Amino acid sequence: MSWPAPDFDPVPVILACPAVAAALLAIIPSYRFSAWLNVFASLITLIAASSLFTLPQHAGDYVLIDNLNIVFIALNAFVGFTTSIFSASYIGHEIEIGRLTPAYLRFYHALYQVMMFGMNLALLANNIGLMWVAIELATLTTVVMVGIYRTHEAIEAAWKYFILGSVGIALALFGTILVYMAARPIVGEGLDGMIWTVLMQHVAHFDPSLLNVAFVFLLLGYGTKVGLAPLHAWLPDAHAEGPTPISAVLSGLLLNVALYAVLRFKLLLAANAHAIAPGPLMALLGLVSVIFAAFMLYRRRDIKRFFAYSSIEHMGVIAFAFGIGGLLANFAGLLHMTMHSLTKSGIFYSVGHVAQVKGTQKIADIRGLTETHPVLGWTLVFGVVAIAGLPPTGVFMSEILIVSSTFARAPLLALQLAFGLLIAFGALMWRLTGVAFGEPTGSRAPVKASYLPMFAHLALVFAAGVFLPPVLVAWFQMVARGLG
Amino acid sequence: MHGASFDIAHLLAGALVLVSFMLLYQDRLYALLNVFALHAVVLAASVAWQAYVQDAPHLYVTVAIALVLKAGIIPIALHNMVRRMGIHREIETVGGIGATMLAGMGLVALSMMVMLRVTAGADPLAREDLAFALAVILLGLLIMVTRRNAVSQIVGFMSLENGLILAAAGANGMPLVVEISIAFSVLIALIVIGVFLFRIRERFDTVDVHALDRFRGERL
Amino acid sequence: MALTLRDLLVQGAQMALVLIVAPLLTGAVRAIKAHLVRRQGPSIFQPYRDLARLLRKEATMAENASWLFRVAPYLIFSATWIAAALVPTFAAGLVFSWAAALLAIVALLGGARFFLALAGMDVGTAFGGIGASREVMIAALAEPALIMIVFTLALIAGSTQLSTIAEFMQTPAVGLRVSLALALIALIIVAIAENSRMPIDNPATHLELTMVHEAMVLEYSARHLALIELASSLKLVAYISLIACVFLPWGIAPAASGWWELAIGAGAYVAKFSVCAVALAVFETSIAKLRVFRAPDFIGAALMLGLLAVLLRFVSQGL
Amino acid sequence: MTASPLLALAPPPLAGSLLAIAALLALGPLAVLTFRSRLSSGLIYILAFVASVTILVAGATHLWRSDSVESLTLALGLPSLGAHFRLDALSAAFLVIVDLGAAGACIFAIGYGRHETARGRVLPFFPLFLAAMNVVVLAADAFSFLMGWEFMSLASWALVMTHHRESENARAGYIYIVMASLGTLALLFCFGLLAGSGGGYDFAAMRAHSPAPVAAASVLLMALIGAGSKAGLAPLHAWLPLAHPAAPSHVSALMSGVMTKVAVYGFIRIAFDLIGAPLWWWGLIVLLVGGLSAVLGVLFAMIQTDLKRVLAYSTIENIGFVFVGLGLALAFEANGLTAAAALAFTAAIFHAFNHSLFKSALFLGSGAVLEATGAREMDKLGGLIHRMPATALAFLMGSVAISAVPPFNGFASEWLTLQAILLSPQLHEWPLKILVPGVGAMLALAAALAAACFVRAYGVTFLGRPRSTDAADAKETDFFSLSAMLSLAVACLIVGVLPGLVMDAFAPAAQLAVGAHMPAQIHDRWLSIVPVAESRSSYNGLLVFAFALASMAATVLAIHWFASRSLRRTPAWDCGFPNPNSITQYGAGSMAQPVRRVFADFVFRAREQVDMPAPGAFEAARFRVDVRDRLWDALYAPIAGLVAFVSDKLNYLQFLTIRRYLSLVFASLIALLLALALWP
Repeated sequence: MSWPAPDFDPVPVILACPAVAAALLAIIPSYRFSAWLNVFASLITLIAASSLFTLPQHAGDYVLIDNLNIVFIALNAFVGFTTSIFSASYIGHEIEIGRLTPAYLRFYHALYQVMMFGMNLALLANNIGLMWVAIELATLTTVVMVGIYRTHEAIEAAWKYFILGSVGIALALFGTILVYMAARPIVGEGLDGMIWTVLMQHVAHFDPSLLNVAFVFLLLGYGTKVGLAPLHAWLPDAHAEGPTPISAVLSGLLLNVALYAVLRFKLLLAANAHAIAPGPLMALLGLVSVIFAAFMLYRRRDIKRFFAYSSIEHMGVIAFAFGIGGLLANFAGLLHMTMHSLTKSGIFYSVGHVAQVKGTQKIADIRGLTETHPVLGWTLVFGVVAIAGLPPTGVFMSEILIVSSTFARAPLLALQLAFGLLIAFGALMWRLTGVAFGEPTGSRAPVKASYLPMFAHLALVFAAGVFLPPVLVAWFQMVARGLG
Repeated sequence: MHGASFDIAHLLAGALVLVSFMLLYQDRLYALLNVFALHAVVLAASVAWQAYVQDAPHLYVTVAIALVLKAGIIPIALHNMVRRMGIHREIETVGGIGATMLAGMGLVALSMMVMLRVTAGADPLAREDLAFALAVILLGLLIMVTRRNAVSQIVGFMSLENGLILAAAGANGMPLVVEISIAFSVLIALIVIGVFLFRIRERFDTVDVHALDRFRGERL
Repeated sequence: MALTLRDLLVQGAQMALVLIVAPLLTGAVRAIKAHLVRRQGPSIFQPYRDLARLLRKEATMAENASWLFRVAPYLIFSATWIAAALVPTFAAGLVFSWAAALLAIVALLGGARFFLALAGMDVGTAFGGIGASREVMIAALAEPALIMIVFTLALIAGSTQLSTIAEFMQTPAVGLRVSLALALIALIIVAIAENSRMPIDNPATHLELTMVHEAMVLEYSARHLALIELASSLKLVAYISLIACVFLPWGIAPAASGWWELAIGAGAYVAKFSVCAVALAVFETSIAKLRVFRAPDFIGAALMLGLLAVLLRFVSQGL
Repeated sequence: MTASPLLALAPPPLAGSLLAIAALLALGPLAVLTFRSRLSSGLIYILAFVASVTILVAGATHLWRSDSVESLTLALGLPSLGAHFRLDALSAAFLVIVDLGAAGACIFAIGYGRHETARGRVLPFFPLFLAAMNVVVLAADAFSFLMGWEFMSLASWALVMTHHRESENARAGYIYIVMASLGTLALLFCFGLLAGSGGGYDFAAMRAHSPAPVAAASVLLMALIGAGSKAGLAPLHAWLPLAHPAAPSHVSALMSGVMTKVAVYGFIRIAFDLIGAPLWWWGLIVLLVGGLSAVLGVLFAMIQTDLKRVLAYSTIENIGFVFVGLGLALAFEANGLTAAAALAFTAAIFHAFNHSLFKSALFLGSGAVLEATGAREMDKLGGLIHRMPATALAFLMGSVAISAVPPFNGFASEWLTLQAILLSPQLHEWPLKILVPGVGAMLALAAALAAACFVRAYGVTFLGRPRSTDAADAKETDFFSLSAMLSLAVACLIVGVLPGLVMDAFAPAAQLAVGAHMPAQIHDRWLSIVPVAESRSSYNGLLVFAFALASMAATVLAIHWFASRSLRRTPAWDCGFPNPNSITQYGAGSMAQPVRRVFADFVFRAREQVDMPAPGAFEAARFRVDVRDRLWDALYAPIAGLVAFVSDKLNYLQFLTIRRYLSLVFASLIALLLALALWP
């Protein structure tokens, strides 16, 4: 990218843009205008984020830019942007049919930007305390947004999310304190003990037992946010009951951000020779999530909850890949994460429109979608086919890589993973068959959908399945190497 | 750090664990709230001692929060709530008080086992402190898990959080301790408000008594 | 191998021979059977008269019969004829025997049956269907048995060429073999089944519910019927020739033999032929027809015997 | 061989094929954009036809010129690997098989596709399906292979779902795609094992490094599961008779006639090319599975009442035949009997080729029937030979070919397979010695039952009297459909008459796979085929054909000279009791009854129930047959039940209270802490 001047520092923009936008949006009452402002702010963030690639790595007291988080930030900004477009049309429709009133939505866009701010901050943070704060900020914002419909179910889901999230917060904090305690004898008191880059330099000398306990807490604490089974309970309901843009962002982004935190600490632990290997723990949780979510998919009746479980499954796959480690698996994990974010948010976009046009989220009441709404239906088919890991999509590529790279190292684990994937596949295709095909039911009214975000996401997923640009590959490989 | 200060810190942290056990032992809501106030007081004392020992005046903010909010406002608010919403005064437990006490013992032993593996080279204060903090956290979780009333679950969460504050305060020179304790206080306040707002009488799980019979989410 | 006039003559003679003796065989068996039950049967030349009469008559055909119904008799006849012509009767080394080894002969007969069954179904009567369904059921068991027999022979003689097998059978290398005996029994059963003889089918009956072959050809008349009758006689000849050639190989003129040997071969063939005809007649009169659904057990026995024979061969050849 | 100047001008076959594949891929989006236009259908199919023929020519050219191996690597697909493509004799042979069938289906579809009600659901996926199959055949690395493989499944799944409103079809599609995915995973493991720890995912690396015996055995098993599930080997065949008939008929033809061959190719590529030297007992397994598939396939074909389902089950039988050949080839190769291995291998690939011809013709025929009458149920058909004579002729030729009646091609390849079996006493291992004759018997049984099956299928569908008004009013199908069916049928005859030519063409493939090839047949006298030595066995389709023609001509002439030529049409005789009601004919169920009875207990668990009202009662007597698929009951139903059971049990976790969820978190925490505490 050539247009940003070399001395331009996008980091403040990435952080400030959502923050300022949030403040502005909080005072703007007009729904329509704020929707556009939201899109605009997200676009600015996206532009700033994409200029990160030109920046050298650097680490300050609070902000860190390295190869790893650039990937996350870029993905974050992109999906944040597309979701803001989707959100504009989705929310517009909700207001039209009166399911949401502008009063409910008063702070919706502001919260959206706050959430983006939280996530960007978490990703940029070099300070593990700051990261913790940022993730909690993002979580609490989404809690409010999940409850925005103020139906009984929505509030209950938000409440569940809130309580489980709070416990997760507490656990993660304890883990953070423990890391600091482990670091204190070596790097001394004060800020240094919380700066990730400093920790990384000295971690080899930290007390391994303390690190072990810390990791357990961090894994469970942030793992709750990732939605790994058996810590997943908030996730399906939050996805199902919140507005769909939020489901998309939750699945596409927030889970990633939490995973990013886990990854950071995994790196930390891996650098200490005497601590337990963090990989197997992650792989274990990942595997449990895959198999558990795969079975859970079969009994789902709500389409958004269904895809939420699919998110659990995929987060499990990603955690598994990073847990297995090694260049290939890490590469595959990164790829899978990217692909999952794009695909799953794409699916949620189309599911959102589907639920709107059919007036229901019950799977049993949505049938023959390719007949009644061909474009929407086939987009959904493509999305599900992609998320199920069929070619020609990037998910296929990453799943193949994960399974095969695992297979070279731990054949039995790979078999179990494949088992989980197959079970999940069966559920996905079963539900897809019911929703997209069969004798159509429900409304045939044309849908005013914003196809652009869906198409953009799915096109990217498709393109990645066929051809990964060498630049991207090189970048991912660099990151994967760093992930050990 | 010399012997006496170490002993006092140790004593206070141990006292916090003991009060956690007392929380576990209660089967009346009012008594539980009273004991929780005591918990907060002990925490305040412990943090104050740390502030004094570490010469970290900002920790007094935390002490103040603990005393005012946790030992004062919140228990009183919960008292009111229990009275006004007509919540059962008795605490429904899972598995009985005795069993949970035993489990609590096990948890304390576990936290000792886990923490004492930390090499002796590490700061002994931190090590002991952390063991107690971990015990408090685990006991708090145990309360949340074995008590069915919303109020006692809140109490469990708050005692868990007290354990966190204890650990954070014990970590010499840790930045953001105060901020964290404030953030947590806000969190707890939100939970309490949520309980009020959603009229959660009995449990966390149902936010509205009228909704008890309605299907939730999936159940058809 | 160059084509010589002699070879062509032998082949031609064989083709003519089977065609000529076929009705005779049928007639002979009928006559002997009649004699055995103390009946004054027709002359053994009666089948020739029947054929001539059928050929003279005007053909009637069901209104909805298709072209297949008309073509089938020719197909059936020519396939059977080729098959019969490729089984050495009096002389081995038939000029075209390499064109179709034993398996191909089996398949040619199978092809004839295929069209016969189709023809049975063409008019759309219940009887045609009965016949066709039973015929294919019987064939479905008999054909694998036959292939097993072919396997046995092929494994013993190292060839599926009938000429080679026949020549090999005359050498002392054969010896007495269990598998051969098993194969012989199996072959006889198959021959009975395939030719719709007792106890599988009664060629003399039109008792509706028990018939198989006759049910299929019920709608045929005149020249078409004549061809089919001739074809079934030819099939019987082919099977008897097969048994004779493989299990009673004596006297068959080897390839490139002189006229004298050919004459001996012809004489031997007539003798074997007669023996078989008598044996068949005796067998048929001494046995009752099986119920249709007992037939599979009977033919299944042939399949098992054939398989056993092959297994024995497989196993012993490794020794 | 001399390359004609025309051939010299052509682009290199591999590049040409890849371009054609790219063109096919481009047709998909084109179809999406244009499918609403009436011209679109014809256009797409014509273009697909051109592309298929291009690839066909490329493959044939390669085989014909005995070209050396061509390779090409594109920077697509997996980044570190790239997409490797390779055209060798084996790929070329299968390109021919695939694209011959594809071309036939395309021509058929030019006519057939006009009547398609859901054009938008067929047109985009059809060229993609063709492209995917070709990609599989040309792929030379695991990733491209799997991608093509799975994409092939996906595209065909979409085609199966064309008429998705029928719940049967949707179910078929579902079972299909899940089984396909299972197969892909099996293949993935197979390649994983082949790649070894080094992770060389291109085929060249796999060839270079041969796996340890245990790994190699697992590779074979995985390949058998992976490719076998796609090919329809029992017991992984359950999806096939559901999915193949559900698709539009030209797609059914492709799936049955061609896609199963791609699966065979996959198995051959792995088991003969990549894995290295085989062990004898691999052959044993393959033989057993093949024999079982052959018999089970045809038995189930025999009792189906749906015409397309008959054809689908018959595919299982034929695939069984192919795999028996492959199993024999493996066994021979392991014993060092390369000539015999070449024979068995050639038989297998030849049968695969033949099957693609006649099964395509038959499925297209069933499509024409479906189009004309709207019925797949044989009990609604009948008498179509009058209304659709050309279709009937094509279908008849296909039936004759598949029933292994000489001089058609089915016989030639089955004959060759049996010849291979006859060579097997040379094998050293006792289990093989005992099994091979048994498999031979199974094949013989299967072949005989296949004839029975197609007598029934043809007889009930085309002969007799119409069983419904739709059948009575059927119209002959269009020109394109007819020409496709008839060309394929005639191809069956030509190949059957000149089998030597085709076998010679496949010789390089055999050379590649088993390291030897059969003696060239082209030089044999009068184009007969002589697998080993003339004294041993030989077959001359040409001569048999000529004989048959000559003797038939002689008979016809003789009859017409000597016999009465007059013919009178009369009502049917029927032993004097003709009944005009067409249901008095033998139907699909009654035709199958004898065979069903014979195998009733053993295979079908058939229960026949007759409710005969008491004398004097007026209600109709009822006859009911209940047939079960034992494999389904024993294998699939329990798995489905298990998944349902586990999901039901786990589903409780969706309805827990927050406290219980917290307990889960708490329990995980305690478990991990305990593990840490007890960590040595």
